[in-house]
Amino acid sequence: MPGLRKAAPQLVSLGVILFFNWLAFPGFFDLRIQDGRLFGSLIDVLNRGAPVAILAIGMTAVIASKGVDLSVGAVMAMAGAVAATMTVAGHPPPIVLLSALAVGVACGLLNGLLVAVLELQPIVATLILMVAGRGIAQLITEGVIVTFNDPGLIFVGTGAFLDLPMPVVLAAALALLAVLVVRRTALGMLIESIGVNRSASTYAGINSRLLIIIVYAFSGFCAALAGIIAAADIRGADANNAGLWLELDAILAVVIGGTSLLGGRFSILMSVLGAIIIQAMNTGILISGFPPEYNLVVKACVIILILLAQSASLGGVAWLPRRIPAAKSKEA
Amino acid sequence: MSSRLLPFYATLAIFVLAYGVCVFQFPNMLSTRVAGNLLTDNAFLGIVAVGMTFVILSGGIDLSVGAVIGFTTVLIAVLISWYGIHPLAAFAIALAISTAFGAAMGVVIHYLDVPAFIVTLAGMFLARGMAFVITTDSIPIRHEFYTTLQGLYLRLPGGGRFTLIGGLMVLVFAFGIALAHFTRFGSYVYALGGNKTSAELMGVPVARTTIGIYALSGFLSGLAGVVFSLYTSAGYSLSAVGVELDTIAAVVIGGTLLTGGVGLVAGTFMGVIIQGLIQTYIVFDGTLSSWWTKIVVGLLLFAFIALQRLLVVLSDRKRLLRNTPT
Amino acid sequence: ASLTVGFSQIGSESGWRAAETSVTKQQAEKRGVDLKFADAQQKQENQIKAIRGFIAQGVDAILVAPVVATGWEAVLQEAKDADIPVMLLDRGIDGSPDLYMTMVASDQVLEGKVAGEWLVKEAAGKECNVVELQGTTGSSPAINRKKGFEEAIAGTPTVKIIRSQTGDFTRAKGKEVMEGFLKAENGGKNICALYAHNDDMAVGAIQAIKEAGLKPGTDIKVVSIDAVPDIFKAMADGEANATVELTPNMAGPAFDALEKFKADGTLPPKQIITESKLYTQADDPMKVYEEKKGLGY
Amino acid sequence: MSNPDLLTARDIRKSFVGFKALDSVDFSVRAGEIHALLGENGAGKSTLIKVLTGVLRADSGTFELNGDPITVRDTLHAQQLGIGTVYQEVNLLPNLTVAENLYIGRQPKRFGLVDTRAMHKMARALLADYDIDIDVGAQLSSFSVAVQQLVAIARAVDMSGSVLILDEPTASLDRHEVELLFGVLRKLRDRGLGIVFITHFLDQVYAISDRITVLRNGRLVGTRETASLPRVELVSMMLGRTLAAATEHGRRDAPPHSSRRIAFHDFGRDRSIAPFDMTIHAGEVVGVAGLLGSGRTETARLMFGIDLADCGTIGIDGKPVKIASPRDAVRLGFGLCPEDRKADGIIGDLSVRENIALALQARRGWLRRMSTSDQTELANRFVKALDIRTTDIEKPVKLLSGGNQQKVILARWLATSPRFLILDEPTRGIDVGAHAEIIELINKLCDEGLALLVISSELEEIVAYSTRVRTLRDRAHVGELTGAEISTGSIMQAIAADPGGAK
Ligand SMILES: Nc1ncnc2c1ncn2[C@@H]1O[C@H](COP(=O)(O)OP(=O)(O)OP(=O)(O)O)[C@@H](O)[C@H]1O
Ligand SMILES: Nc1ncnc2c1ncn2[C@@H]1O[C@H](COP(=O)(O)OP(=O)(O)OP(=O)(O)O)[C@@H](O)[C@H]1O
Ligand SMILES: [Mg+2]
Ligand SMILES: [Mg+2]
Repeated sequence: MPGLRKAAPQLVSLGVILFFNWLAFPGFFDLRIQDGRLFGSLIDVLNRGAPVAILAIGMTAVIASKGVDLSVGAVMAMAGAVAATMTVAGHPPPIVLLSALAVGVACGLLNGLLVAVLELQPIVATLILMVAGRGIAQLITEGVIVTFNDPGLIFVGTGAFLDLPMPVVLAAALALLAVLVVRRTALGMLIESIGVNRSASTYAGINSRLLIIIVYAFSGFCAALAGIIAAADIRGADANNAGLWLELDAILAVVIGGTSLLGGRFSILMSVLGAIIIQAMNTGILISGFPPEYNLVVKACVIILILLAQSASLGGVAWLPRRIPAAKSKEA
Repeated sequence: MSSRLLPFYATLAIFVLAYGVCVFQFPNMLSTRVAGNLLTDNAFLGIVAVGMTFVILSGGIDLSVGAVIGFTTVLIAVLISWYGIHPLAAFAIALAISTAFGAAMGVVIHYLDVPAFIVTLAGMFLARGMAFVITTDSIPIRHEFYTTLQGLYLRLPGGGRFTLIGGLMVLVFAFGIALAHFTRFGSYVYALGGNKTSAELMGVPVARTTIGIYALSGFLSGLAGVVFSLYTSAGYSLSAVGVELDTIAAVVIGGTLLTGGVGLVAGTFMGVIIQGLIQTYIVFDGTLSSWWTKIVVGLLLFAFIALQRLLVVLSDRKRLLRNTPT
Repeated sequence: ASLTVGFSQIGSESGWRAAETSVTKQQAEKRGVDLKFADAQQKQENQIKAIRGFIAQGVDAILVAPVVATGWEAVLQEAKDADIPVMLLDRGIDGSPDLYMTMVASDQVLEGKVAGEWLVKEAAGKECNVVELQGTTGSSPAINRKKGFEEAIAGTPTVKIIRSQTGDFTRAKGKEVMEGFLKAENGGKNICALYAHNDDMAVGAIQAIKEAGLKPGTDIKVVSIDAVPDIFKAMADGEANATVELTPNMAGPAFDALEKFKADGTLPPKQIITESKLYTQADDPMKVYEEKKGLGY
Repeated sequence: MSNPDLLTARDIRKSFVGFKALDSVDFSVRAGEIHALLGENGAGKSTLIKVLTGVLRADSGTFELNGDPITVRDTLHAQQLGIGTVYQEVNLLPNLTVAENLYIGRQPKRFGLVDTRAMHKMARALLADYDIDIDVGAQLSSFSVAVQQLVAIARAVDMSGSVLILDEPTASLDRHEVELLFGVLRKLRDRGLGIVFITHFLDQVYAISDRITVLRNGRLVGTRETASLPRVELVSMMLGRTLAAATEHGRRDAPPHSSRRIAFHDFGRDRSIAPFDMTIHAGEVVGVAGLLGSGRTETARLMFGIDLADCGTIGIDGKPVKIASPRDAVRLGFGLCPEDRKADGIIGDLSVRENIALALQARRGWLRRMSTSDQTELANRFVKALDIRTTDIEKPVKLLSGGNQQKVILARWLATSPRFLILDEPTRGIDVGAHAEIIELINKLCDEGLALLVISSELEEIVAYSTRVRTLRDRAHVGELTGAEISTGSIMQAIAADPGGAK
């Protein structure tokens, strides 16, 4: 597990953001039980951050393999649309959930095939589904918000388990599961290996094609789960807006978590932390009472500050002498 | 040399083929009007795409371009309409700011070693946010100078127009091609994209080049903003949302690799025109619902890229056999 | 010969927009008009491209739902030069009225005003703190509906907006932002009413209010704009109080005007303003819901 | 006739996290001399070069050029000072043309724009000195490593106003090219340049250098006149011990042909390598010799399933098998140390431990993970067995010196206990000590029953361990030498037989 020292810049960033939130709203840390679940701004941060955290889990694996998945937002919309229309058509929740997740996995497989077999550049390969996927989602819902009332499905979005909101529980469970799978098997090392040097990995006998497909399929699965949660949360599938631009948030979360966009070393838990940082900032903006015109400026400034902190802690700030990365001088 | 030009020829061939198919289906599409529209309507996209090509060739990415366009239109409109500044002066101010903005991102990317993706994402938030802060209203620009500029076009036989902004795009492409292939700066850009460490060891001025590249992209985004404001005679904080993705797609369709180091500015021109063609085709078709529009755009995108890959792979194979060196 | 009409739609960003598209298609079909549809994916540049494309195709008329008021003069001048009449839907443009034949639109400021007046009446002189869910920052409905509402409550110092944030016109953001409001305003106890720039955000916010343990419609009054079916269901359940209708049938009057013009050259009035009708719980919401369900919202 | 010192470095110190790569090193090169810089893998040679040329900043120390103190800001500055450098590993830009690589940053201009025509003309003239006649407008990546290496050298030579530094330039060159290079170097020396030359080939050192400086573990051992330094003493200066005479290996006899064998029959690929037959028995070392571009690497790639054969069969111990990917090959107990270790060998960001465990792990499948302690144990074992110089096994492998990276890849395959190992230029960039160790290792491995196919440009080395030698020419297997036939002379004759076939 990454040492606390390695996570220091992120933890400090989170702390500072939470502190400012508290300044803006003294009741920020208040918690109480409401209708059998914890209630409070802190819980909101976790609850609202859950979909992005889930996306970030999948995205981490993709980025570690030197890829990127722009389609996750559209896949969220598709999964939500499938879940909602099937529910409205009267299918039982287990079937609905499985189908929606299957749609996500199928999308991921498609991305994976484009990247691993056709060898398209990941950004382009997934851009295709990013554009077309939302269209497909709208085709499924015919452009309307499909509202449903099935308690089973709604539970996924607004229910509680051990007083915690379901999205938080699901995100946490997925994160733990993913970490276990990745670190208790050799998957993590093999993915990192492919991300650093695919050619050498193939020479070493790694089935890099299959692994890449698996990684994208996993990202599709995560996106579908996030999509189901998003739909269940508002009791409706909003194909037009569900997951819109969330791919950028997910990538941002991964980068804030310290995984390089160039592939290789990754940490799922750190990406989840990155997602929480982003949401803490968003929630802070909401309760700060600033006019909405300032939202983006504030967001930009916070991101820049976090990156500065991170860069400084890595000794990256070298203003005066020209910096030639000693570590890189041997490596392409 | 031929290996460099290969994706370009592939793209060109695909374009000709696609245009042929379009004309076969809608004979009206073979007109100077459509051709003129392709240039005029995609002028701002083409101009940012030139900047984006340099960025991507160097192995980076610039997500801020759409927001910078939006910001520039607002700034220009406010300067002209609220402060009564002459448009030319407003253009100069806007271009200076957008260039400085790009350069600043370049500085952060190089000296703090933060990925371009994230820096320019923050840049996108910042530029769009600053536009909101200035004003959220859409501001019309009424100035004689604008009317004059808009009135400058060549009427082509058949009713088409070769407009000032269309011409400007063509000029920018010519400039971009010269810069990429006939200057030292151009070779530095390719060098950075090929291998930054090697480039550094070979004495390429990495800092200067990186900052220059993002400044160029900022400048061209600003110029695209100027064009956009001429195109619409207005400034609006929400204009050009999502243009960064269209631009990246255009560059990539044009055969440039996102990993950097490989690609041609001329290819980007084809990419822009192909995207315009896809949209024109959809408008001429006129039966696609909102969602089918998205699906079809996605499918066509895929078709183009897959076809291009196929052509490149096929001829690459042939070439390897010939080009076996000693 | 039947008419060929090009329709440049903004996109499909909301249920209301989808309804407008499908109503337009229905209206065209009913009249035997050959409708060429182009979705601009929220981008003005795409709308301009589409209009230019329509001109190049030589359509008989063009319908445009402009995404923003500015920036149309050049392209509409081209249409005019090509003798193609243009009709604007939803909103007017900033520019000479000569550029278009007519405009069918609602009065967005009035919509906000109607909502505001309803609330002022409902509050009946009592203290009422309002939270506002704005539309997408910078979009004209967001700007105008805010303006109209503020005008309506301006004369009533007891009714005031205490918090205002953007909910991007979406249900999800509406819910998220409302959650923030509720926390920040003493668990919602300080809030007397919610004003949302569209119904979708209101529906999301209603869920947030319920999850906070309050009763929407009673503890916090809910007024919004658009009159999409889901809000009528909420009104029937007593969870929403009022909505202002924005009719999706903008194309009908436009086609009427066009047909008249083609028949005998009658020029329609420059502005056809649709009604901004207020619906409250007293208007048999369930019935309206059933009526509206099939319209493609 | 002692020329004045041209470039001098005094008391240079450079530490990386945790250890000293250079510890108070003095070094100087005179005008008109060729100065060999020698030392084991990881001794700090490349680090010294990087410090001299501004890639790395020394922690302390002073530099003088022509007697004037200087501070080299960066590589560009070094070039401006007239110091031309070829760094270890080809450090050029594969996506640029040959001409652009030669002239980047100093392209000829006409009307403010780069004059491509003139540049190509200059490039052709420049390369003619090295007997290279290629399309200088083609991408560098379309040429072999050797050509790329020569281009890098030509570039550095052309840029060196006063000092030329070459860090293992001859690693991928064959005899002919080395001779050409030496000719150029002698010419430059006579013109008064100071040349620093790093290599692990002692023959080359004696053939060309005037003085020798030896580093060991980051410290200066000494600087001596080449003429007065016996080879044995040089080796002991480098290693800090004397090397057993083991390098002077006698030829090995072929082992009795066992039933354990790998047989390729009629194996080939259109336009890549003509179909060939080859049977390798357990305990045998088959050397592969050929000129650059003769198809040696292609043979290896084909055998290992990287390129797919379009004809032929493979049999292991008489049973037919299929190889459609490296994965299949690994599963059958094959291993391959590739020629280009940076691109196809090391996983730079992963640790030494992970790099060593990688192939074994890949073969076990992702479900059966080797525990970290097993990996550590494995890595430690091989670090010790192969004497891999690293501060610890968690160090990213890209931070190791070139020769040690090579050993890590070798360890990766040995860890899988392969039955058949293909080594493509295994001793490239490896120091004399390790060289001897690797040859010894090869011999030991085949005593243990491993079948080996070794590709090498060093004929002495091939002679030293091969039981048979396969010779290649023009992408076809043209002959085989066995037993007493094997000698450098006979191999030379076989691979160059057709005068029109290769340069
Ligand atoms: N950036 C770095 N960080 C940490 N250690 C490094 C770094 N670069 C080099 N080293 C270490 O410094 C030592 C000297 O390396 P150097 O590359 O100079 O060796 P060398 O003499 O050139 O060896 P070779 O003959 O194998 O090329 C090695 O142990 C290497 O692992
Ligand atoms: N991808 C490629 N593109 C162009 N030429 C290639 C490519 N791969 C190999 N070649 C060329 O094919 C020729 C034969 O290659 P191969 O590597 O088999 O030769 P070799 O005998 O191993 O020589 P070397 O000693 O250089 O490794 C080489 O000259 C090489 O440059
Ligand atoms: Mg070295
Ligand atoms: Mg080879």
